[in-house]
Amino acid sequence: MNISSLLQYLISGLTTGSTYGLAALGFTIIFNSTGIINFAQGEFVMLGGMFSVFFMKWFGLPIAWAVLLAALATMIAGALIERLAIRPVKGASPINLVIVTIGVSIFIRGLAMLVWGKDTYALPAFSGDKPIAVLGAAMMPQSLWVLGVSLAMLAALKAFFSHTIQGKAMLACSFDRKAASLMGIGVERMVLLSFMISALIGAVGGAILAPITLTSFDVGVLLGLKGFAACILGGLGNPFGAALGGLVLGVLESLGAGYLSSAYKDAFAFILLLALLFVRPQGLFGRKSVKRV
Amino acid sequence: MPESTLLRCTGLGVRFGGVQALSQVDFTAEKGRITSIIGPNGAGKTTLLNAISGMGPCDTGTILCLGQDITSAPAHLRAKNGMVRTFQNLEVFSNMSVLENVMTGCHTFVRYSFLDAVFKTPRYFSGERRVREIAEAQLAFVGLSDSAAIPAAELSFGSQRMLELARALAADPWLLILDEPAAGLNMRETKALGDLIVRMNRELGLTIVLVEHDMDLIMRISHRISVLCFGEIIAVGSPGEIQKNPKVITAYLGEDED
Amino acid sequence: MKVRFTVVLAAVLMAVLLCAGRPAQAEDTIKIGAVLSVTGPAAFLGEPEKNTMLMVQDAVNAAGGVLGKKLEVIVYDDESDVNKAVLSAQKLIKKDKVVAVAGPSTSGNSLGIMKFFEESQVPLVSCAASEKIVNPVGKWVFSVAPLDRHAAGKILADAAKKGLKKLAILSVSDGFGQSGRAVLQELIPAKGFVLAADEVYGPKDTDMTAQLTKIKEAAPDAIIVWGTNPGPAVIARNREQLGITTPLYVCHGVASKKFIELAGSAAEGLMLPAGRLIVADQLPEANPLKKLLLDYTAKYQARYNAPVSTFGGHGWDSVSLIVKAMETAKSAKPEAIRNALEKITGYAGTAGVFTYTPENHNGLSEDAFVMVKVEKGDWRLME
Amino acid sequence: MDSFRKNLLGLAALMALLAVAPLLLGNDYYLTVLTLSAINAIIVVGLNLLLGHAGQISLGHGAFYGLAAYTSAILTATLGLPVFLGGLAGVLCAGVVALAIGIPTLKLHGHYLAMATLGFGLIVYIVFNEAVGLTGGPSGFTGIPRLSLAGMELTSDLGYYYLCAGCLGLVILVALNLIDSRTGRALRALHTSEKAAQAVGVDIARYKLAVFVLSALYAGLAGVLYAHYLTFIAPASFGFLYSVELIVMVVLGGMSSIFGSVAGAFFLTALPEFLRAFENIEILLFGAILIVCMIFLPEGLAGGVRAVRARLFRRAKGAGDA
Repeated sequence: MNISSLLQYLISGLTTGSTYGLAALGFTIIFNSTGIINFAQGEFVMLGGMFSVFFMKWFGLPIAWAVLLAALATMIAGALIERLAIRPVKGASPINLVIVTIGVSIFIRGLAMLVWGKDTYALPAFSGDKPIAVLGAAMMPQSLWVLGVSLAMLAALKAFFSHTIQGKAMLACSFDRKAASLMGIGVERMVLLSFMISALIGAVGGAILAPITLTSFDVGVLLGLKGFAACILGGLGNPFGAALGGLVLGVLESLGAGYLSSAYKDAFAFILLLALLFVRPQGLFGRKSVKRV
Repeated sequence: MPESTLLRCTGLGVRFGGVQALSQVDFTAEKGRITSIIGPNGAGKTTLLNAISGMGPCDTGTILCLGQDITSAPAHLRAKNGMVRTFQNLEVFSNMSVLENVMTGCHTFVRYSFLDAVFKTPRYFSGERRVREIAEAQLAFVGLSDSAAIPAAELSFGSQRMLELARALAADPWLLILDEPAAGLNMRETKALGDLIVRMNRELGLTIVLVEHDMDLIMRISHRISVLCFGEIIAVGSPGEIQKNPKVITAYLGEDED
Repeated sequence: MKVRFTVVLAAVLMAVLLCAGRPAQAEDTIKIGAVLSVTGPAAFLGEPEKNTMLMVQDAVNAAGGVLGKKLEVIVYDDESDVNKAVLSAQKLIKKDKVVAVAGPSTSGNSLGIMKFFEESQVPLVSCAASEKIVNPVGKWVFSVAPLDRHAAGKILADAAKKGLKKLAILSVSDGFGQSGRAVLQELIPAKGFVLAADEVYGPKDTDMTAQLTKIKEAAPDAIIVWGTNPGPAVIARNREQLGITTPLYVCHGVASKKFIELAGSAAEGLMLPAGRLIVADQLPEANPLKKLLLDYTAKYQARYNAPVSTFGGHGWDSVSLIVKAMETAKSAKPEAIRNALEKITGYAGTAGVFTYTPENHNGLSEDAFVMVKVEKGDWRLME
Repeated sequence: MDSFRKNLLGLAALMALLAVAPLLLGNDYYLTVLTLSAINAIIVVGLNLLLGHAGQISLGHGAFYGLAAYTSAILTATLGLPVFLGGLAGVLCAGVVALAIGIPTLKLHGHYLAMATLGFGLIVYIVFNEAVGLTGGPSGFTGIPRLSLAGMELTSDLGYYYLCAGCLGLVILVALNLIDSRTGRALRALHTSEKAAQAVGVDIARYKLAVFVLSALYAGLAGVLYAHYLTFIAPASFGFLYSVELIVMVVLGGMSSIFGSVAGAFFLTALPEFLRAFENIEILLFGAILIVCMIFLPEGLAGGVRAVRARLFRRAKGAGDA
């Protein structure tokens, strides 16, 4: 076995994996406050990338401003979605809510296609295209950005949930909505906030990924799918599990492509995911739910 | 084991993570008797019922039912063999009518095959007729005949409790395990429930294991009482003995006025 | 209560069905149909094709129409989905009663709907490149896109000229990549090359360094990438990242400016076989296609304010060939159009010079492609 | 027995409607839409049992649909078996795979179950794409023979449509009879409370598996009908998005009603045809319609019809009182 190849597979897997992890993080936030899987999560990532590209193109903004504005715009989109599509169905069964999010994701994708067309776009890398050599393997500076920003976002989330009143309130909602609302927590506001936060995470993810993965109106489908898988792998509801689940999934795919067969790499990753679920039905880091009877 | 012992648990132990929920619990239910389990909140009463009915873990010990070791039997088999329970938090089938709820109770003993159902054979029709008769009789027994056709979710809380009882009775049990059946009922309803339990015991000859917080009810209808405290049995005896037991009084002091 | 519900359901369905049956229109137009992947993953094919077809339709009508009647091209979007393609084809044949159909854009969809045209005896002129469409020859099915075999042959000829021996392929796992991969797997050993590695990537994959690392270990003389945007652009970037200097061929599937835009500096030096359209201005004046290609480019850019691609050219060729067949047959009957199509020789289209025979329903040759190289962010004719 | 008669009447009405529908059509094209709708409806009836009645989600039914289609295609086109046998093998294959995959999978709950079935669907989809020698890969499998019955090939589209409609009727009847029996009650019981179902002696693992296999068999039947109708299949028809679409059909139609789900299948299959006129905004409208339906019809089309009827009934009653 060639060490520099192995290292290359790992780097490649971690880069792809952090894209999954970023999508998975957003899933977790909304899942925690509403108990639903938001199938439109991938569209937030898409919006982040596409908005960044177009703020750069339309207004000729420097990239930092474009990304910032893109995150803001996506956050507004997240809030609008919650207001217009999620809130009117509150109280419905989870499966209905999931269908609503599917509808939302189709709608956003359709809108993005109409506005921005069907082309793929590239965003310039934040700090150059010169690869960094590590023990015979090569790494793009953007990959460091992705890993770094992912970690920073995780840390920020951790701080948010354990040190701010809003964060604690949101966590309370995730444990017991009724109790939380009895304690005077505005559950509706928390849901709104969770959509905005996960839109923000998705958008930032989409923007920092765009230089590596390129972006187009339909990148959200795959990211949504892999993000969901990462979430489950890590254990639903646990942000760290989600992020780690993403990395594990990415590395598995990359190793699968490198050592087994590139044609079956996704199948390989999913087979391992299924095997894990059969042994640990609550994912890697999930809490076992104990329902009182 | 004497003939009269229907259920005998010896040395039951259950751990949840770092918490020992039950340790070395011995518990017996005599045939044809009402045996109650009382104890302060968090004593492990529901954990014990779950272990007995097979719906919760049981790490150590054995459970014998009519002399047979059922410690590792799945819950549905225990039910099939006559051990039927109700739940502290109501578990009625909200997607069915009241009658259908009770009909579901007959699941194990009125049988016809999948194909009988699909082809609507005479076996199906006669089976369904029997199920319906049994269900209607049980609804009449608990006094819910008038509500047979309405959706179960529309019943009042107290009636849903009665519905659970009817459903359990429809399963043709020998041993009926009731987990806090009076929780949430008012005084009048609790009284009626007590009468009903006594009738089930006397008229239908059912052995009953009862977990309850309502001490008036417990003292009125129980034949024997076991007291559970912090996962251990601290006393066993008749209602009169339990009321005088100093250990029990200490355990309840300041915790439960009743 | 279910009875009543069913009655209501019946009423609703009935109303829907009745609304659906709209009256046919007057018969002073000649209707031809098109099934194109205007949306979905293959939209990069279908959209320019649709645009071009409508452009051709307007041009024909501006010049007096066909056989004295107005030409109408009815375009249905199959959303890159074979089910929708089947529905669209059925709709064109049965509802709109068109005399000929252009498209579909993709090989899979073409293969999926071909038999309906044999059954209903309406000519189909596919815009897709798979060999299976015209081999074996179906009586009613033609194609205007140069075959994958031609593109692969062109690449291998160039590799032979450069003395490259060991070749690696990296193809996308969709219909397009599969078709190219199969041809390469056949031709590489047949023409005396060694197949050093054979890797695959998913159509939506965003990082192909794993595959490239594996290929790098096999140390080939050249890598052939078979896919459509954006995959090959990502591969070009990954290749640059990994510092691989092995020559890279990409296939004709990326022959648009978009590829260079996406791959950026990583595109420099990459080679590919492409239709002459993208290097029309570099063609010698004597080339019979030059005027047509420049004309098409100018008109398309003026009307849609978007760059041309060779795929749009397939739209031009398919509709023009059908029109040409109607004119030579002096009839707009499906049977007549088919027979005339089969007799077309030396017709200059955007993809090359078309010559159909009863044995050859593709009409193009390897000559439809020229080798092109990316230099300073633009295409450059190699020979 | 009362409900049995109602079910039969409802089914008879539906079948009559399906029988006359082709005669009302402006042209033959809509027959294709109807046939595909009926095929989708067959899977959706099975999914309704699984999701609506037993409360178990599956995002992998496209895989069973595809497995049966490919099995039958390979057996008939590649190996030359009679279509009838190939079809039977296809349906059985879907059932056997469901049995094997169901045993470990159905232990999972909620989103984990969704993920596991989704993962299974993706794996099967990848195999369809990559096992080129067997399946023809992404560009599809051509040359599947049309269905033949007793030596007679079913060539007319109308005949094929009636076959599919007949299968749909049969499948609905089985489902309705099943719901109205101890099996159906056990399924609905484990939907609301697994504990309480166990408490009355329902072997929940067995019932979950049984309904999962049954719904896979339905999907298999649909897959066989589909393969021998189009005579061409490609992996794209059996992917993740198709599985999700099936779930949407069930929920949009109404989870608690078989007839509702059938309506959902017809509605969602035909909807794009009516949105065609809007071209580029078609997909936008599709998404918007989904959202609006879920906001205003939380219990699906069936629930909507129920609500309207209840209101009319109440008004009529009110008028009578006054």
